[in-house]
Amino acid sequence: MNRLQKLFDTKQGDILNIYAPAGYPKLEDTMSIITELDRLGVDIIELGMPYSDPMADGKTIQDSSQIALENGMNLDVLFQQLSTLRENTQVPVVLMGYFNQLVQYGLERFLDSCVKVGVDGLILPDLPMEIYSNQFQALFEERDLSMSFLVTPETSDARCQTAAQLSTGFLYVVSSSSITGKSGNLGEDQISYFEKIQSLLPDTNKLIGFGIHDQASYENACEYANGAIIGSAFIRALTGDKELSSNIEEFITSIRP
Amino acid sequence: MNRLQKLFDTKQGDILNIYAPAGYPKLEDTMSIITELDRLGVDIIELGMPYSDPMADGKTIQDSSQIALENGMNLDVLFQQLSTLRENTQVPVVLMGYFNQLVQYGLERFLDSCVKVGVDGLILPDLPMEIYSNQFQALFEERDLSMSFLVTPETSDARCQTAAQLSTGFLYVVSSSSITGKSGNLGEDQISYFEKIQSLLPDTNKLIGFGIHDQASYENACEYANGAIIGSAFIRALTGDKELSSNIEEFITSIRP
Amino acid sequence: MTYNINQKGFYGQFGGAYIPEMLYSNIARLKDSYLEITSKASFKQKFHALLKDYVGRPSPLYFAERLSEKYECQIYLKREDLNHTGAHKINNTIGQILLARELGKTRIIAETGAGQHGVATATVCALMDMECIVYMGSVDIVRQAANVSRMRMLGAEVRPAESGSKTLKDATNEAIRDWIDNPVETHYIIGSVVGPHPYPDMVARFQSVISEEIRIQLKEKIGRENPDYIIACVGGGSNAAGAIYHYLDQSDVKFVFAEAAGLGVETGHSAATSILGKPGIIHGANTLLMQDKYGQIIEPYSISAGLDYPGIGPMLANLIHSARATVEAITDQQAMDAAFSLARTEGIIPALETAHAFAVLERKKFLPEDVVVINLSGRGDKDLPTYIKADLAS
Amino acid sequence: MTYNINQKGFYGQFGGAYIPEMLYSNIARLKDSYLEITSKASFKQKFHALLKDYVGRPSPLYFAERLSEKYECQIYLKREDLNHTGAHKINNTIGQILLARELGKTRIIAETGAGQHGVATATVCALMDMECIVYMGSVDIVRQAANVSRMRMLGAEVRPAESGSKTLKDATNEAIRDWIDNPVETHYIIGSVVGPHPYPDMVARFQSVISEEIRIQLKEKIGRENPDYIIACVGGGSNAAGAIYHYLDQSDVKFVFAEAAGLGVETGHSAATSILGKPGIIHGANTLLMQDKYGQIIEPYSISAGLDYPGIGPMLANLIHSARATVEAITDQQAMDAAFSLARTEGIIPALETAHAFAVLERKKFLPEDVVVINLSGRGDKDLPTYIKADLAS
Ligand SMILES: Cc1ncc(COP(=O)(O)O)c(C=O)c1O
Ligand SMILES: Cc1ncc(COP(=O)(O)O)c(C=O)c1O
Repeated sequence: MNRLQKLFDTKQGDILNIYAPAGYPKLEDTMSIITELDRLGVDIIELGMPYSDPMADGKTIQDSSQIALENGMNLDVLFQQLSTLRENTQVPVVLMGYFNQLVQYGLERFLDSCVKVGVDGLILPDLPMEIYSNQFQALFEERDLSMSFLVTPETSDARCQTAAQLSTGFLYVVSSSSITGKSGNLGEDQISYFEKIQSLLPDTNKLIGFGIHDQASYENACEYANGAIIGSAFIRALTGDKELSSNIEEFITSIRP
Repeated sequence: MNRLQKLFDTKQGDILNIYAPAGYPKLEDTMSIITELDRLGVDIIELGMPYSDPMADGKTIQDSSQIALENGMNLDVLFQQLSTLRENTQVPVVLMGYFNQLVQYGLERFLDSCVKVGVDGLILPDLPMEIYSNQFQALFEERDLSMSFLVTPETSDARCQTAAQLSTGFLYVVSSSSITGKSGNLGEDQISYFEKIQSLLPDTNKLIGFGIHDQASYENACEYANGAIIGSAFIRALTGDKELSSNIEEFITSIRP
Repeated sequence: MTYNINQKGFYGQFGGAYIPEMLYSNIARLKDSYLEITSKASFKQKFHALLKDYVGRPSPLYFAERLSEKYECQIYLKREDLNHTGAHKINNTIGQILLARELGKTRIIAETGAGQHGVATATVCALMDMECIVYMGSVDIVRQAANVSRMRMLGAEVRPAESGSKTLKDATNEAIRDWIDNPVETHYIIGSVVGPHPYPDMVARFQSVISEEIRIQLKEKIGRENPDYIIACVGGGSNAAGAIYHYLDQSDVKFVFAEAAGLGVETGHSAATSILGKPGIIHGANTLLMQDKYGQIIEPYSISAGLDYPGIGPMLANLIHSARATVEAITDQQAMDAAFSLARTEGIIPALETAHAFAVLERKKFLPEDVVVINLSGRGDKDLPTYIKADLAS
Repeated sequence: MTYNINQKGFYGQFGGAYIPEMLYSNIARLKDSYLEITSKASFKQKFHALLKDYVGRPSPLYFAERLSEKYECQIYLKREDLNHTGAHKINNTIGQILLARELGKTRIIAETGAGQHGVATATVCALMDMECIVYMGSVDIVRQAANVSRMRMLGAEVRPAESGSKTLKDATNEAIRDWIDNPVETHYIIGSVVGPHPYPDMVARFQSVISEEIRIQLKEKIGRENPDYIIACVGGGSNAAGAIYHYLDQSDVKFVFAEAAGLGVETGHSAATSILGKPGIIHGANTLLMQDKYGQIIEPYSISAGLDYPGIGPMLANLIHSARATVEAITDQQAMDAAFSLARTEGIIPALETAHAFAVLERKKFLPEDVVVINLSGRGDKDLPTYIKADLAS
């Protein structure tokens, strides 16, 4: 059982998952951000592996990815940076990225590196469930690496169930059919969608993502799932007008005062 | 018998016909130019009736026509200016213009005005011989007005003969298949063309025009015809750096020293 | 009564060949040989093969569903815009270049207004490897810059005409002068049904492929050859002549010509020849002509370079004079609006010239069953800068 | 062995649908219904009627006499440049807009490089009265300004893509994001045989009208359906796919694809995907892709906006990978020279993309009896500023 699964064994609500792009704002910031988030009690850290063409992500993530790439971030550097991860913290860490990155790096080599540095799971938005279950699921399971799939308001019930079944970390519940980075309050449609997912998959660990950006939206999401994921709002906070660690602290305490 | 016919009755060679646009360079210059040319012994004056779209003429004539029109020249003004023509001079005067000018003015009205002021003939380069002989010849003859048609190196022998027959002033022998205003010396082709015309029409009064611009080309032309017509070169001389009459005198004496 | 040309080269009182002697032998040779050459089987075969495989004929006759709904009648568009080089002009240049070869000519001159005829001429000259000089008013060189680039890329020399209004009329004057200067080896490809006989008839015959196709296509689509209306814009009149040619003597087919009113017929900035003109001679033909009382040609104005001409083909002058055809004068603004409306309704951006024809739809009331054929004489790529400027201004 | 798509949406190892869940239901619905919808008689009837009367099909197959002499073989040009809007792209957009209507969609998005697909999409949206948003790299907006004007005049909104190389790839990313944001009422009309299954197959089928016509036309002209060579330029690969579709399994017909070498394959400023690329995933498909060892997509470069793409359609990747097709990498300069040569030899100004295909003639040696079909995918009006600049510079 990896750290992610252990977390959900012990905590069933108000889980806060923060997304941060590796190597951003500065190349060397990756570990500092992880450490700081851990210190502030964040439950899960989703580390973005910057990609040139992140088609499932919005402008904020795309821009930060671009900067991270220009900073020199790549998978070799990332695993190097993460080599001390477990010397400092036991917070669950999942990597988020695009499937082509794994293919070119070598899929097994990539998974082995994850295990070696202590990464607990993966989110690969453009890897279809069918291909995963047919070709790769065993490789993940062998290594006790979690996988998380996404569901959206357009996902059929049957497909939600498959996603839940294949997701060994948590199910990523996309709050609305929209790219990360949009923000607004929950509408009726969204609430009935969350309720549907809840009644369809009462026993699945679920985190709501996309559009969560402040205390209100975070708390709102927590009512309908085990917790929420914050990405773009956190990225924007990272380049606030204070020092990095103060920017982070200010943001996290604004979410969970 | 009009003045033009009388001229050829008495003079068979070295005839100098000078073309001048009416109303150019200044609107009031028309009569001064005629008087001056007469004084200098020019044999025929061909007065251009400025036209907006003189398609048979080159750039020099077109530009001067444009200026004359801008000066306010039109057929009413022209006949007004010419009303004193025969008080001052008996030099043969022919009007050169485009057929549409006559059509709009009223053809008979136009011919009557010519007679009234003492114009002797016409050159209408875009009036085809066929239309002239079918529809208008009688009107000209009734009024003792001469007509001159053009022949070119491309004109067939038969057609040259028709042109000669219909031309009651002189036959206008176009020196080369080129727009007025070009100048150069006679080539072999031109000489054999002139010789052909000469042997085909030994008894016709012929003036060579197009490209005659100095003493040499004038004298050259006179070898093959009764004389020559100078247009563009004279127009260019009109705006020389002296007074109008001096410019004219200088040019004419350069042709016939 | 026939509306076609007579033996002497006249349509009623209009037409003829009022040309200087320097052009006589060329024009005479054309007049004497054009019917013989163009009716030879070998000529026809080459002409039609090129129209099919090179030009892309037959051009479709497209039932414009949304436009028909909007104007409550049955509107068909004859798609000359789909021809190679983008307008009807190429039908004529293909014919004339083949004729020029038969006549042994090696050098081609042309005048152009919108540049479509210049491009069409440059195109066939490249195809036949002939020297090509195109005269174009310097004003038109600016407002139809894209077509100037095309001509140059095709290897033609574009010579600016700087006289008069520096537009189509003046380019024609320059071309005629060039021909006078170079009578032996040069053929002058006139771009419309204007000029001395036999040009109006010759060009109309080459363009008549348009109405020949309309007959067949309408028969196929609605079971009868004759529409109720044919609408076309008129500069010189070649696209109109082509679209009506086979219907001249079919009195149930009504012709509506769209002329360029420019800023308005009464403003002094107009090219509405048939309304403002009187019979007179231009470029060798007796026709309707914008002129002052002394016969001086009045400089026309239209936003559209292809309609900016003070005359009109003698065939059309006769049709209008004898009330066989009616004319609508369309302002710059009305043409512009019609172009945007066609673009947004049918996804077709017409030439600015052609847009004048579409503006007629706003003027006339049709019956729901009326079959209206509009000759879509050209596409609007060349006019994009003008359209965009107008769009920004509004 | 078949070179066509298999049940799972793959051509050999290439293809598939690597898409985020947010796109899943749209793509699944397309995949499950596109064959059914497009094979209905009513769909076919509408599709072919529009291709005929609106697009102007069949496009001619023109025997290029002077070009054939120059290159000592039998060259036929498939004239997609004569289609409405000026390129092959419209074949696909007509098909997809009809499909979108069947699916009940009301809003259309598209990406575009050269602007031809954007114009073709804006055109069918005007025709069908649908909202239209076109994403276009901001670099391409500048170098294909004429097409931007056309799209706007047709009522489309052109949204600049400012990320990455600001070209076609980035415009595609933006369009995908828009679709993720608006999954219900929007259909995404992809402009080439790229993207997740079923797009490559769907677009290839709509474009296959090209090879369907070539077969009939060649048979008519030379008595046999199969040419010896088919040459086409390849950006995403849709015009190539259309031109070869019915010949995929005819091993006597050789395929030659022209890729954009930009400043040269080895210069780092190139878009020669098949030479510089390795298998990888872009825009939802596994295909040949220009990428670094970490799978980061390399920004491509070509003077031609329509070839400036780091991937290639999976069908073509498979043909190249299995040596069924060969590839020639053509530099900017070679393409430019080929465009001028075609203009001066045949009177046809090709699109800059298409010019790459013509440059192949300078590379390969053909036998005098070889029948070579070149797919003339588009006309060059949009590229005139580039051509003229190059001409002045030389
Ligand atoms: C598209 C188009 N339509 C019409 C015209 C007007 O000419 P015509 O009246 O001879 O058809 C032009 C002239 O350039 C043109 O380009
Ligand atoms: C004329 C033309 N040809 C070719 C292409 C390249 O696209 P594809 O490879 O999909 O045919 C484009 C793209 O815009 C184009 O406009």
